[in-house]
Amino acid sequence: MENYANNYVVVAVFIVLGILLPVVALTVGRLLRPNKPNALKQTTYESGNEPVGEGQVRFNIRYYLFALMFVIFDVETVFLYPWAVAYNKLGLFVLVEMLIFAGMLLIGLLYAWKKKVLKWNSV
Amino acid sequence: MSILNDIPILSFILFSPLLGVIVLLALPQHRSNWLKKTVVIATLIPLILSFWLYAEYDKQQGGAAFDERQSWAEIPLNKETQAAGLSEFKFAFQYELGVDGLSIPLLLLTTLVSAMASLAAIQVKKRWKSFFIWFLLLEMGILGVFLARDLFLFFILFEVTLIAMYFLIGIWGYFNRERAANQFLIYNGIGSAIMLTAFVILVNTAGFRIDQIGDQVSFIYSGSYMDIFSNLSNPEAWVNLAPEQIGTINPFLMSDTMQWTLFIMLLVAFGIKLPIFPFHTWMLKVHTEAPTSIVMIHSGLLLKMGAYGLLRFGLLLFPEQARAFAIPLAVFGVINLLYGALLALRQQELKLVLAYSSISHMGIVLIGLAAMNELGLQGAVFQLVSHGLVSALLFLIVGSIYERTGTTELGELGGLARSMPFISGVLLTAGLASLGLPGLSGFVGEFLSLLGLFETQRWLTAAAVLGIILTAVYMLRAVLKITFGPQRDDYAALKDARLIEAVPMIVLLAFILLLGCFPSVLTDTVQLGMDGLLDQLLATRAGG
Amino acid sequence: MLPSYLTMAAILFCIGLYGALVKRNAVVVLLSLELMLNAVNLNLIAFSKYGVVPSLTGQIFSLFTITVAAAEAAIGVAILIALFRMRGTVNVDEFDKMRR
Amino acid sequence: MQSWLNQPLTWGSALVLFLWALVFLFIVLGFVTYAIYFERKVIGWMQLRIGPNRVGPFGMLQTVADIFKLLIKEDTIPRKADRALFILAPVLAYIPAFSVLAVLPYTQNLYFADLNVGLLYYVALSGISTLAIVLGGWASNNKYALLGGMRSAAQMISYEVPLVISVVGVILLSGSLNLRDIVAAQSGGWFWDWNFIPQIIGFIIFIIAAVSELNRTPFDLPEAESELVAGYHVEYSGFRFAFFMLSEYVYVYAIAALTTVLFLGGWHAPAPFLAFVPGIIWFLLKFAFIVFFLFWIRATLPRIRVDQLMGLGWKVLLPLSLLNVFLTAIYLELFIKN
Amino acid sequence: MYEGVSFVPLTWTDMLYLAPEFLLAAVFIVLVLLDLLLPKRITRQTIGWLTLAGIAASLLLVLLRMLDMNEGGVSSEAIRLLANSYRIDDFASLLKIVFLTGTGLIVLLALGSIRDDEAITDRAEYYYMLLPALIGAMMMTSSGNLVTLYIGLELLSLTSYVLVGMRRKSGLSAEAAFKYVVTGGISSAMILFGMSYLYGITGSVDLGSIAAALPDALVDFKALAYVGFFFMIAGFGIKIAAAPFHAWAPDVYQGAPTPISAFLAVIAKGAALAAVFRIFYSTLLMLQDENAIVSKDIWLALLVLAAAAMLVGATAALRQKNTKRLLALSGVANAGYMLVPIGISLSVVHSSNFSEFIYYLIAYLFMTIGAFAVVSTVSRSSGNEELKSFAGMYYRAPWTAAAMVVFVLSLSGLPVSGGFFGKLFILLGAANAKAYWLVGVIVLSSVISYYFYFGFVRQMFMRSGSEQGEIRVKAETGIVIWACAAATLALGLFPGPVMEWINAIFSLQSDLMINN
Repeated sequence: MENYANNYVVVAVFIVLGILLPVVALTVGRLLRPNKPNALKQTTYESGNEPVGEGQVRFNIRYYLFALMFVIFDVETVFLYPWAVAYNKLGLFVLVEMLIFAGMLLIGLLYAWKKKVLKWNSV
Repeated sequence: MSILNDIPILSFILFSPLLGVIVLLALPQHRSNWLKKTVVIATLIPLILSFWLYAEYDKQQGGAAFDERQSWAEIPLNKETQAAGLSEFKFAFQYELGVDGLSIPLLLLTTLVSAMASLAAIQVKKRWKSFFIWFLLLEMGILGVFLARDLFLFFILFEVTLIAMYFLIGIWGYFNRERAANQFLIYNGIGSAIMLTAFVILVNTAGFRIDQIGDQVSFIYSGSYMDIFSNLSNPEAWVNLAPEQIGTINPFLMSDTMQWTLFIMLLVAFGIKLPIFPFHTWMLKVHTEAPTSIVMIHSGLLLKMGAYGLLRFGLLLFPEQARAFAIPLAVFGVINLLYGALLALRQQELKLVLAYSSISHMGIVLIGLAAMNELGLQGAVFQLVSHGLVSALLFLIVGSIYERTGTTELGELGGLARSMPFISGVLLTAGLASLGLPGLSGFVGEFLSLLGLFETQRWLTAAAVLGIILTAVYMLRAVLKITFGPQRDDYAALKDARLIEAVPMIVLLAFILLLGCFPSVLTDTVQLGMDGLLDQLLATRAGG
Repeated sequence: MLPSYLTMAAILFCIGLYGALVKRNAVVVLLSLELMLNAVNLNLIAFSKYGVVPSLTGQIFSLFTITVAAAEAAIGVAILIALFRMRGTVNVDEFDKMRR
Repeated sequence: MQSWLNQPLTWGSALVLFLWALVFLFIVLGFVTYAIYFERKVIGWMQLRIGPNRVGPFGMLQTVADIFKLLIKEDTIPRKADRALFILAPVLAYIPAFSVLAVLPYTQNLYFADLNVGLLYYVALSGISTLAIVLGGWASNNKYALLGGMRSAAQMISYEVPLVISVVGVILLSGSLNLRDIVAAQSGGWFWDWNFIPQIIGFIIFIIAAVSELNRTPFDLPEAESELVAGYHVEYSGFRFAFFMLSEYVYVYAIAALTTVLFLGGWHAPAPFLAFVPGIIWFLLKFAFIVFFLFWIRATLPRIRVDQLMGLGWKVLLPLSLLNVFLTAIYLELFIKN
Repeated sequence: MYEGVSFVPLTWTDMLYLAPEFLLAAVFIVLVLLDLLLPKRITRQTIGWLTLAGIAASLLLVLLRMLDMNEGGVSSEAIRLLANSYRIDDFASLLKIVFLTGTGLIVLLALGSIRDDEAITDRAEYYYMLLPALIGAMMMTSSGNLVTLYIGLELLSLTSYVLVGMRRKSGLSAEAAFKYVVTGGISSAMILFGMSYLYGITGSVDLGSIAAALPDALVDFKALAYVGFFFMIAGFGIKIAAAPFHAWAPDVYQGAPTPISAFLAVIAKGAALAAVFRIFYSTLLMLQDENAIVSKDIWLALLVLAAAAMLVGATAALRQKNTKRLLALSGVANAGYMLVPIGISLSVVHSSNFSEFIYYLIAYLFMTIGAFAVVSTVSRSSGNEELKSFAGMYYRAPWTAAAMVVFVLSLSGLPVSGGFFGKLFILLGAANAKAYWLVGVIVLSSVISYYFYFGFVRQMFMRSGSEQGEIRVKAETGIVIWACAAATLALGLFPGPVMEWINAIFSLQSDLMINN
């Protein structure tokens, strides 16, 4: 395929369309819909009561811990994918290597498990 | 000559204090009597050995003797030297000791003053054990400085004295001991840093030796004093000797600028130790704050290290520069002499009087050096030894007085001659020796130095003589104020010297008298040690 | 093509460095670090494709960089969480309990 | 399609491409419209209700009417919201949802972009939508929205890991990230050559994780209306809300197509004697089944608790997916290689 | 478009060559699992001792390998693994021995001090986390390839971040860790940025290939090469805490647990220096003719960095009252000293840079770890880390005070100590390379440093502290202190054997230079 880059043109077209649709739709919507804001309408929804305190409250720090776990394991896949693609061309050794690699990560998971990172106390 | 040549006598002398240290470490802390005996014995051993050495030293032949050399560490500078055709190209650190006519008198002085100081040291009030350990280490350092024939060994032992002094002043000193110790450390630290820099450069430019055995050519850098001396004094020699292979390595001979720089650096480095006028403040603090035995050593020996270094490294290695610098040097000497004397005149504190007198006397040493002739140099060395004895004695007495009266203020002392006739008598004699009364050692040194300078710098000599007169004034003022005059009532009951104090006083006094009456004991040795230098100085004078 | 990539990477790197040194919010500081590392990735991949001697090595290197950056971010955030629990703030200016 | 892609690119061909993509966009929008209709209908039937039946024949215009309603409804932005981010969030949710469709192949010859890294592209872009949800939750400046957004983020990233790892087995078998190659690798003729049997563990994990990624029941905690009102889009109204909904259903489309491609043999017939039926039909059948399956479980299963959700993701699915990878690798090592 | 990248897997013999590293990794994993699975009632000191055993075994393996390679005193060719990306040569082995010994001492120190540190919650981690850091340091010494080097660097850095923050209940520790993460991150980014340019102009990450390609690359891309090298210098400057990149060091050392501060001061710094040594020597030495100016500039930059580190470290330490901050700044100055043999480059008359470097590193290892050990003992008894807590130590622990005197002398470069000879060797090297200005700077900074180093002596011997009573020294800490003091003295009295041994086995051609 000498014009492989064309495939990315297609991708670009999709992305452009992805942007265009909301833009067009929201613009059209603006022309069609009424716009009569008042203070009551613009308050934040809190089951009908007056909102109490800050809206952007502090949330449980566990979310961050999960984010950390995600970062580590998601990056693992960065290595898993090329490994998987090339696996058939490579020797037994890469399997061992990947076993070690994944094993390390599993130990990490075990560690997190034992340290109660995975335990979700109510939010 | 004798059996001394077969045994490493110099190492014995150098390490005998260390032996004492080891014994001390093994002894329990509370057995103070044992500790005291150990320290005295440990200082007596080198004393005896050094006198034996002096007796065996061939005064007719002179020059360096009893050389000892051991390799210590080596760094190959470039292992891939085949290209340069060398079989060896390395940096050698060596342990090298030796004595000559210049160092023997100072060695004797060291062992003597240390032994006497050790007697004074046993009066120390606290933490005996560690005091004695540091004391012996200090002695070892000083011995090493006079014995070392390798620049780095010299430096190491020089630093040992620095560290030991720091502890001795800082822990056992008087009220302001910490500041004194700090100032001592920083001033001398700067001095030794400059010295080290100079040494390193010196070694890298002149400290090499080329050995050729058959095809095997080895090129060795080392701190050996003799190598540096011969390379510097005969700069063309190695070029003729050197095999062709050396060409690529090309050790450059020192340029004129480099020689001057090194000379000035050495001058400053040892000038701080000496001390030369603007660098003297630390020394006053040390004199007033350090305990008696340490001041004895400091004033009697450590200042001599500065003069010795100046002589050995400044003058002997760079005679040309030294000659050219003679006048400024003499000016510094006269300034030291006059400044010390004038300030001593105004002091109300006995220790400060003596401290300034040391500055003043070191001025005489400088004057002797600056004369650049036989008389002057002999005078300088003689003055070194003499001042070593005299000031050690004076500070010993000051210590005794302070111990009894609790003060060294001139205003509070007086009439001690009545209650302490012996101490007062010794004090008077020492004072007279210090001001240069003929018949006592001080006279010879001053006389020779001034005579030497008179040959070259008449006007400066005249100014210096003024200083000598001032010396008489301040010394008599202080001594007479203490010994005679009205006595305070509470001093009437004071006891005279105990045996342990009297012994060092008498010994020191005896040597002062001996040197005063028979100066040739010392001057002969010194003269032989100086021959080489004198030849060079004269050659330079003839050439330039 | 190469110069524009390099310029872009350099700009990113500088922004990152600026952010890491100047910003007061600790999270922003950590993000700035990531920005710097991504600038490096951009460089590596640009060189790998358009460099004087194109080679795959650059891309492989950037894989490693990405991983390490992730680990670094994880550790950074973990430490920040510990610090936040202790101090209750993520303002870098307030992390000054060390005696000068 | 292939012939076009091989031609040198001109403005003309780019325009044609654009028009095709536009057509496709409308197809997708049509799918979404009727997927919603069918969802309501199917769930209605399953729960013994009738479902929408008023607007148009059999209520078929119900969704269309809803769309118009949303379009002409007033759109309020709360005063305390972060205006720029509030506006950006739904758009950001939609863009990746639509963009991932570019790489999905339908038959041997019917596809848009043929990327060598197609699967990676899908995985990478779909990750962005998490951002949009967090952003929407944060920008609303509302407690429910924020909590919903955070929950959603936690859930999506937790399940993204097993999702991504579960397809490694498929990649191992096909040795490629190109979706067409992956389908080609399943062309044994019989349905047991499709990946879902050799990769049964991966398949199950993929389905579970995919449902979770879609934030659909039983994993619809981010918008759990009984706890969090509506989760991250509680403050959204009008067409902005519609875009969140739209992207969710576009993802349904994408996931269904992807599952078909990865595990169900794409356009291949289940048996050689059925190969006369065109590939596109097979594809659509499988696709439709997956979509139906998604509706089905929504009607059947209750929502699970948040700690169960997280525990399932990290403690069960992740180790299992890694196990699957290595089982596959060992299988390949022992039986296929050499 | 791309050149073929051949894949070279490890063979079983290769694995054997890597045994020291693998062993440590295995011990690490086993210890992690043990910690997770062992019941709470079993004391975590056991894990500390196991860590120590692992390090000792690894040290033994390194020694065996080294003896094997230098049989008969002849240095054999380096062992190259994985397409020359990992090298086992005497450069690496010597440094590995240093690092392993240092870490062993640090583990001992940790064993002695941990029980009193209430702020540390994860006792086992405190020990076993040292292992990956150590592996990282070992990788850095062995790497012949920028990627391997970077991985090693990050392995070391990342674990160090965690170790610094190990005192979980202390705000200072977390703060220190955060600062370390940020500065460490900036430094890695800078190093990487520099590496990316180096890769860009030469098309390779292999040090040997870079060296080969650099002369051609310099024709067109001199500016990029400069940028690359300078970024790397800046990045490594941060890692080795050389001024002006040292600001983090005092804070981090202060907040970290004391053994970890020692680890950062010795192993982390040493590894970064080793990396600088390897990278710059392999890539720059072969430049000739008109390109030599480039290498000259870069050597000069290193020397300026060294000079700045020495002076700034020494002057900044003058005002410090906190012992750990003081030792941190002393580390800054020492980093400067160790940069000198690297920066003066080789010449016909001087090529003993490595032996100077490693001798000083060894001396630095013992004196710094020893000093930190004393600090940990004293701060344990007084509850703070102020210099004042040393007051009156002569009365409270005379022998420990004596050991501290040895360390102080060595740190300030006074005889008779390892530090003196280390500094003297470096000084002579600098003088031999005719860098007299550097000689001046070295000496000057040493003199400045007397003042603050002797501050310890002042406090210990000349002041009397508010606290009385003997300071009890834990047996483990005592072993560290005495081993370090003995080693420091021995290095000062008999520098010959060590130096000659290093010189006998190290050869520039086969042990440092990387060529394909």
